[in-house]
Amino acid sequence: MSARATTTLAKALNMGLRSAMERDPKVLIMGEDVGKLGGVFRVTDGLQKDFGEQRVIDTPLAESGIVGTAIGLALRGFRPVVEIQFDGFVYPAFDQIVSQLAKMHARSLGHVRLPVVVRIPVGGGIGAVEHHSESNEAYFAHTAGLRVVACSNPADAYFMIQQAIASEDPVVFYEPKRRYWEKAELDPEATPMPLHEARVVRPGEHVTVAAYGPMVRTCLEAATVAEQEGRSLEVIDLRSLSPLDLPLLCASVERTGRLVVVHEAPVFLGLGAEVAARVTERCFYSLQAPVLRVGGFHLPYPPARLEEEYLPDLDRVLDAVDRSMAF
Amino acid sequence: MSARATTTLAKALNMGLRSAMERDPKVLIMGEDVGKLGGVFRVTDGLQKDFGEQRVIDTPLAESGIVGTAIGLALRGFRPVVEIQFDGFVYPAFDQIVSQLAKMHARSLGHVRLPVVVRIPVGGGIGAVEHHSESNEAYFAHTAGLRVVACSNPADAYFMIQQAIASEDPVVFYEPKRRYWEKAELDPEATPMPLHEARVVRPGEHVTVAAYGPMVRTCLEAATVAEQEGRSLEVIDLRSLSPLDLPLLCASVERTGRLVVVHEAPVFLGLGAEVAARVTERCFYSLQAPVLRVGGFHLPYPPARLEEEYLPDLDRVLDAVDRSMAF
Amino acid sequence: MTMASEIEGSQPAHHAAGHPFGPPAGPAGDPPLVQLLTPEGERVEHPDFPLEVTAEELRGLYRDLVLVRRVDTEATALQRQGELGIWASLLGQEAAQIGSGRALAPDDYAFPTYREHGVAWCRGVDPLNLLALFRGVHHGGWDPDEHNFHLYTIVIGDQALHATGYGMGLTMEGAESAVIAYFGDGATSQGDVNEAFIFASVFNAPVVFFCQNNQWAISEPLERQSKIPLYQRARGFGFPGIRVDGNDVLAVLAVTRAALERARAGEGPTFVEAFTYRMGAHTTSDDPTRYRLASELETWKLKDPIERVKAHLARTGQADTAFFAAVEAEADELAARLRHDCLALPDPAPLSMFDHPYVEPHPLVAEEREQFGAYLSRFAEDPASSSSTEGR
Amino acid sequence: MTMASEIEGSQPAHHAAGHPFGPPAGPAGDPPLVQLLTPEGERVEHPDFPLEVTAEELRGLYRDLVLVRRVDTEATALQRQGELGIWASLLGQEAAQIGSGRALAPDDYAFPTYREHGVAWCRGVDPLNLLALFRGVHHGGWDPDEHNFHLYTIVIGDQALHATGYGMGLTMEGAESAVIAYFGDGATSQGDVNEAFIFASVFNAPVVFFCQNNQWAISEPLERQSKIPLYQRARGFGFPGIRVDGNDVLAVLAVTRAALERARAGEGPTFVEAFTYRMGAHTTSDDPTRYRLASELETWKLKDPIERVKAHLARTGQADTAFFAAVEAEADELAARLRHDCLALPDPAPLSMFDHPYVEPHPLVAEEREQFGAYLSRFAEDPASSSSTEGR
Ligand SMILES: Cc1ncc(C[n+]2csc(CCOP(=O)(O)OP(=O)(O)O)c2C)c(N)n1
Ligand SMILES: Cc1ncc(C[n+]2csc(CCOP(=O)(O)OP(=O)(O)O)c2C)c(N)n1
Ligand SMILES: [Mg+2]
Ligand SMILES: [Mg+2]
Repeated sequence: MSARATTTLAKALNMGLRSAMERDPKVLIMGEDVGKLGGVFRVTDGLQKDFGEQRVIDTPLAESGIVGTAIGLALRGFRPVVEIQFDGFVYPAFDQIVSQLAKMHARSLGHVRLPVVVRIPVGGGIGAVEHHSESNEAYFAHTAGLRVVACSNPADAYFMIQQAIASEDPVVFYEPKRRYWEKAELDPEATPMPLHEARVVRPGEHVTVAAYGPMVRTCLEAATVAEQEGRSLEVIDLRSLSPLDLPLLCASVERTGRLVVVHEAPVFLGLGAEVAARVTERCFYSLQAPVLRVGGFHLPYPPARLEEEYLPDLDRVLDAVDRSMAF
Repeated sequence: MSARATTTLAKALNMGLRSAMERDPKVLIMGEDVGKLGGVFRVTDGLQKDFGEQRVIDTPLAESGIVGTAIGLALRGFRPVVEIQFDGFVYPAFDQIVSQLAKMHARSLGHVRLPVVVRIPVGGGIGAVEHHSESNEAYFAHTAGLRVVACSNPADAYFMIQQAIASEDPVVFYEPKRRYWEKAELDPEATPMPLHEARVVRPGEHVTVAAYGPMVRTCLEAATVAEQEGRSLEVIDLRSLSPLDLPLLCASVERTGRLVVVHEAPVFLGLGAEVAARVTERCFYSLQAPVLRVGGFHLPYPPARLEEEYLPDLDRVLDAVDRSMAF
Repeated sequence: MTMASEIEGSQPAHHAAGHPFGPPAGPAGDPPLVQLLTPEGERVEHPDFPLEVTAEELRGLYRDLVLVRRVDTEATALQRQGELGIWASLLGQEAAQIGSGRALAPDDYAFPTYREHGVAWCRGVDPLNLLALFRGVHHGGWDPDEHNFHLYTIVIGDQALHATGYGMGLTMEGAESAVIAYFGDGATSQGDVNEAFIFASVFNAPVVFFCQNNQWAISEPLERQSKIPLYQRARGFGFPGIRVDGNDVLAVLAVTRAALERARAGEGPTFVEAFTYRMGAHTTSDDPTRYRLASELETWKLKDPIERVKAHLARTGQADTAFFAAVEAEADELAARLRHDCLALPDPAPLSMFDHPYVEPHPLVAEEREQFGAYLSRFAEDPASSSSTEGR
Repeated sequence: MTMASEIEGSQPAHHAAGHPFGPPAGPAGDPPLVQLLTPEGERVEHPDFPLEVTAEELRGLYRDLVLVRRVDTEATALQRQGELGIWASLLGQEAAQIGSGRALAPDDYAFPTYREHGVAWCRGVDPLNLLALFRGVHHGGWDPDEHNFHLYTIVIGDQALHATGYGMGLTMEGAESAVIAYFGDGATSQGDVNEAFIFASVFNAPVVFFCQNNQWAISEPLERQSKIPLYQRARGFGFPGIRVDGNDVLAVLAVTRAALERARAGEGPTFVEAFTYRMGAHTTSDDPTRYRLASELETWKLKDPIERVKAHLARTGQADTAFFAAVEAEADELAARLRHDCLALPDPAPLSMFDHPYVEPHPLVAEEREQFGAYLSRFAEDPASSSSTEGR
């Protein structure tokens, strides 16, 4: 494959999965419609054809069953990568994820390892019906025993999915569904950064803006607009939601003195709450303004014709930047 | 019944349930072992005998089934009070709670109301085996469409359970299981305060300490000790976790300038994160120190022989007070 | 043929010597299928399900079938034209839905999935509501109690438990009505659906579990959900299951009526498997050429649920060309009305999303509503202050 | 008697006229029960489950039964004395556990609930591990792969899916071993257990679903979970179910062996219902006098799983009093050793709780560990700085 091709995020994930499957025969893919159909977002396109029905498994329609049997397969030495079709359908598997997947390593005093990846297409903005636009990362980030990451671009998608599969711990892997078809350069030969490190995607001076997944692009656009108004935003892609890369965040906030956290999930107990609380604790004397949060409202995700209003956008990010600067 | 009797928290709940059932024939109790046994904590003791098997229903052993059929019963006009036997067993019902119970009123544009109460004995400190000591309130507090409350004493237990049952919205009702047998005065004739208001349980000057459920008593004890050291702690019982009573919290913090939030749940994305973030935003200029949080560690709940170390106690609260004062 | 064999399947009663657990379980061949109207439009009798239908009733069913198919076609067209976000077509399942929907008494209550447009029709829900839902105007705008038709449920299987709980409530009240829970073949794998079987059986709830086995759960064929015919699932839970020709509106009507009657009589739940076929894509977002052969569709076209009724009506002289033309015209009119009304559907006002998260006041929602309102007014006053490239 | 009737139950084949769905489903009376040793200790033959046991094997089984009961009694005593937080007694279920546990080949894998102390014994897990768990020293200290015995699973039903997944893995590898999933009667109501039936059936996984129907789920009798005998659940999922006398160690051994053999031979899952009785409380925290009659226990005492083996051994001269005395002595010794070792179990070091939340380094855990370590050292240096009334 030619290096530095331009690739969609979905295709990058597909390439990453393929590469992981080629490297390790224990890697399996499981889920609803992941086989012939290649998944409703085509992330597993062609994999069943090339790796067979034993390694790319169309399962019965039961998320708890999928995660529960994936745990059993992991106990036997496999490395299952589970696809949850849409964010809103992970809840039937919540017990298996929270009570079993997250806790079994601890329960066994370290004897048992469950290198299972749960892939979740996340977030709104695609005009879908109910349950197809949820941002539920806070549930899993609050759950000790899990690691939670979110990719925001093709290159990260390609590497992070492989790193997640290679992780000996269970990983909940978020894919920004409305960015699946966005293209960017991907060099498969590049050396990836560690899975749990954040990245400054745009350096700046006045306000730090932290986001992840689908909101990274929104924040970058906001930074472009802000620049025209003479405001320099430092945009950080958190990438890892649990654990958080606090050193990088704090280093930035210590320079800028201001932080805005942006995500689609409702603000109340969303990831921004933890970022705000922790950064404030560490950087209390550096902060010129309270950490401000931009996110979804405290509402069930609204019908599609309202999602543009519901979701944080460039203007709401800039509004928060303004409010931060006003302190 | 004689007013101002001394009652355990479990008995107060029992009295509250009885009173609600007497008042409204649509109130039902459902769950595992709630009938003849009266629940493993005896909170429903005697109710089946007095109200019959149609109103106090021993269900099959399936939490999703319990909550799902409770929703159906509520659609028919009943007001089911569901008992989840232990905190760690609510997860099989997570989908029904988060995707159905929380969202149906919004989904129906207000046509459907689901006045369902989900009672959860919560927290550790009783020397139990795994899954019997979890503090999972943050999951539900993050979920828009739910109300989440936690009682800490018999009088509140008695009134709050009735208010929760009277609520037209679904309520997740937390009961501090290690406080079930603690006694206090209860005057059933008293006028209760509104369900979603917090309460200053001990006024003070130097540091505000906010807690709920089982940790309220711990914080009161800490305040007693602190007083001997010349430190005056204002202890707030949050009572309502979603929504939060911010006006009361902020009024206190504006006076004290310092806030410590205490809960058993892991700190990372625990309720304290939201309290910290929101209070900091509102009271930025009043805060002399960052909001500090005392809670469980980022670990699956440890075996019982370690829980005394794991759980926040008086000393850890005082340690946080010290750290707050040191800013 | 006795009903017991239909209910319990035709498992061999004896096993090969030396196999203590009998022969390996496998697909039990072609299980019996209750049919009252052949694909060719011939009326046949079934000993257990006698059915009297007047010519008028039959014409009424035909009209229902044609109208809901026309609604479906129009909705698909609207989606193609960008007016709906997505549409889940009922094409091929009209008889299963009209037959069961028309079996319901006014007081019975139905719990649909996202595909029960035909049942919605029978319950008097204006199809415009369904278009509005798939357009993204709301998540379910009708009052369920006005129609005894619950909201569409999208999370697979969840509604089976709601239906069961509702049925338990009916029993407690001593009400003499029944509940029908709709779900698909794929849904039978969900824990919630199986828990519903358990609760319904244990509490003897008056529930008809109506499974439209349309052979596919998106791209997954039935073999991914079960090795044996689905109606046999019920026998593991202690209540009867039966397979009916889901493309035969009369058979579905008769069997559903009987099952509802059973429920109302206090005899508990029944599982009805309507054997049918999803003739279209899973939804307008789906591409079935990736996973199934066109020839399969061709076979099923010969069993079309509408054609056979038309053939029967025509052959028996119960309807003439004028009738068929009138129904066609009514369908066109309905489609035109729906298209017009759909295009005219106003987008909900931004602040309306804050209307119904809770029944009672909620300070956080109130605060967010106020702040967002103020934020929007700033833009309204000074649109230039929006830096957004995406037009608002 | 043919096996098919045992597998499929004895539902009437015909229904009353006028009832299209047959008679209302209800308890199917007394279904057949595989038995090889009567409660009186008499050996009986079963056509489908011939079993050859040498005197030595039989004595071995007896020894297992007695020892695990003794472990159980000692654990209960330790709990009463405050040495364990709680204990879930296996009293009455020894035969179900030893019979099935001894049916396992070394490469087979078992997934227990929290009550499978007898199976743990068969898999070579030192009972001290179980005491440690219920004492609160750890949540499961053994290495599952060393014993092919998974950790205790407390969340009802979850392990059924793990067992199924493990079995799917065996199939993929072409391994010729089987998996056994233990669960109780109450657990059959959980969605996860039913999903496990579906996955196991669809993927033809080599799993034996071993249900110990001890008649109670805490205070709830079987009627709260099912209206029909539990072994019949399997037929709804397309695989065989069978009921065995769970107090008959020989019948359990023979039936489980056959089911495991079936699994290894690629014939898929089997459901075994071991019909038994929880002779003690649910756990030491439970008070069964609140919900069941003492007379029920008396009836079951007559079917005691150990007495019948002893009677058989004695009557047939396969064991003498010296043997019985030796087993008794061994049991006492084992109990004394366990008691001693249990009391000597050190509490885990506080910081050890930070050892295994994750395999790989985790900055938050590392930070919390460090901070808590520092905090503890402050107290260690200056105990007076602790204001705690609860002694540390
Ligand atoms: C819990 C859950 N998981 C996954 C989905 C995504 N999904 C929507 S429809 C569907 C297939 C449903 O198949 P079936 O039950 O046969 O109904 P049909 O669509 O064929 O009518 C899936 C997997 C969902 N809606 N809910
Ligand atoms: C999901 C879940 N819900 C509730 C419980 C509490 N609980 C522990 S044991 C038990 C009864 C189990 O009954 P059964 O399956 O028959 O097994 P037995 O205890 O009789 O061996 C219950 C309700 C639990 N452990 N897990
Ligand atoms: Mg289908
Ligand atoms: Mg039991």
